[in-house]
Amino acid sequence: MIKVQTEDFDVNHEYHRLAAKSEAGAIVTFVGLVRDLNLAQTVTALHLEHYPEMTEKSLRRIVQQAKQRWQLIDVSLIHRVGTLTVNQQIVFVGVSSRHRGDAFAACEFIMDHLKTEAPFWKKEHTDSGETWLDANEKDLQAAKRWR
Amino acid sequence: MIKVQTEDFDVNHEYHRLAAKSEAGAIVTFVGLVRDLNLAQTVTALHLEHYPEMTEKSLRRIVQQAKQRWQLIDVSLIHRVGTLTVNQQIVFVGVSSRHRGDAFAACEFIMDHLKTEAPFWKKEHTDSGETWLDANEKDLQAAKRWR
Amino acid sequence: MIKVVFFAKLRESLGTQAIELESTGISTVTDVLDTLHQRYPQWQSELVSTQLLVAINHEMAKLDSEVSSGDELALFPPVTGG
Amino acid sequence: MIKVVFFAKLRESLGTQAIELESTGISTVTDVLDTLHQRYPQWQSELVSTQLLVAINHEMAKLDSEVSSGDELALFPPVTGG
Repeated sequence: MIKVQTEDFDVNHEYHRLAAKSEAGAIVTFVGLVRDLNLAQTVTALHLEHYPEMTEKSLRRIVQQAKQRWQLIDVSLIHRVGTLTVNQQIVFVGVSSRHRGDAFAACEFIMDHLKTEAPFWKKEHTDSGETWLDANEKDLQAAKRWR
Repeated sequence: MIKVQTEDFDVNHEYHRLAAKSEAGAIVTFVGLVRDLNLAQTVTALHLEHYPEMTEKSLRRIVQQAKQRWQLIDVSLIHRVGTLTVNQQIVFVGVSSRHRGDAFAACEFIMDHLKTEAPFWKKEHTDSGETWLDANEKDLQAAKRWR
Repeated sequence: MIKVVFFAKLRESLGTQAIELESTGISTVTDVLDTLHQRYPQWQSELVSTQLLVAINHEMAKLDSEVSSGDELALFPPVTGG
Repeated sequence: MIKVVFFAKLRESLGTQAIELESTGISTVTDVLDTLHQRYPQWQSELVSTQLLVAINHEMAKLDSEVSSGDELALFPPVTGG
């Protein structure tokens, strides 16, 4: 299940959907939140732009790669776009599997690739104005680990 | 927050407790569930024995090691004991951090060490009787990765 | 015609979201960039960034990827979602 | 006295949850196992398992770890929680 939406998501609902299958022994979830501090600027809001025609296609491909690489029962991926405020949820990745190793690896793989391949861009609104975030060298390195 | 209890836990409550801190940018959670099939036997229930005087001490030590190794904001760890039925929740590990890499690593580290060090033992009730589970070689290998 | 679309910081610095180019003489992404440089010299500094990413018809592409009439080519800075 | 407690499959096969040993002549975990073998020859097969784990006063320990009067020594199979 892959969704790109402006509305918030309900972690509880997503978790229980994944846990409902009786063969699932391990559920790993990741949630990314808007932090209040980035590079010592106080963030008041975050605007998420995306490339609507490409976004879901890109996310589907990442999830597909994870499913080919590990034994997964189900994957849920939700990414929000639009304007978010501090502490709001940005992204949810939930993976269910028979074994925890597969669930951990697939969940982190999906996040690492989303961070470097999926067409989303963040603009931070801080006390001193608006700034487009720069890509993170650490994120590029994280994605390279999986090759 | 570390708990050993017979009652079920509420993933939603635990998640929101971790997400409430405004410096948290990443929340990784793991839930282990009773699977319906293990080694081709149909599992009807699972009994979890533990060493009450040692269990929390052992879990605290594992969480402490994770906190020394990665930059974490908070960790929640709940493990159930007693009799559980298929699809019920066994264990919850939730980690909040500023960055996702720390949260993923710490959550998996805690599970890998819990699986090999914390004094819990599972007895499966199947159609053909009761069996104590044997330790898993894969789990021993998983814990060794972190040395 | 080839549709060229821009996103995020690049869209804002160029001051435009999309333009159309005649496809004559264009066969790769590099040709598209050359054509943009010729026609919009004022965009030079934004469009020479070695960090720019490119997608053709909603799939990530490279400088030597082929471009044909009717394609949608997207140029954007490194992504920062998640 | 040294209290020795057993868990899970080991507790069930031995048919007992805890016993007490005089601490005279006991200084390590190995000494405790030797004493158990002498006093309970019928436990031999369960207690020679190379897989047995040992804890002293609720901390994981080894065969050469020191044991003193008043200690609680636990013997159990590899753990299987989580």
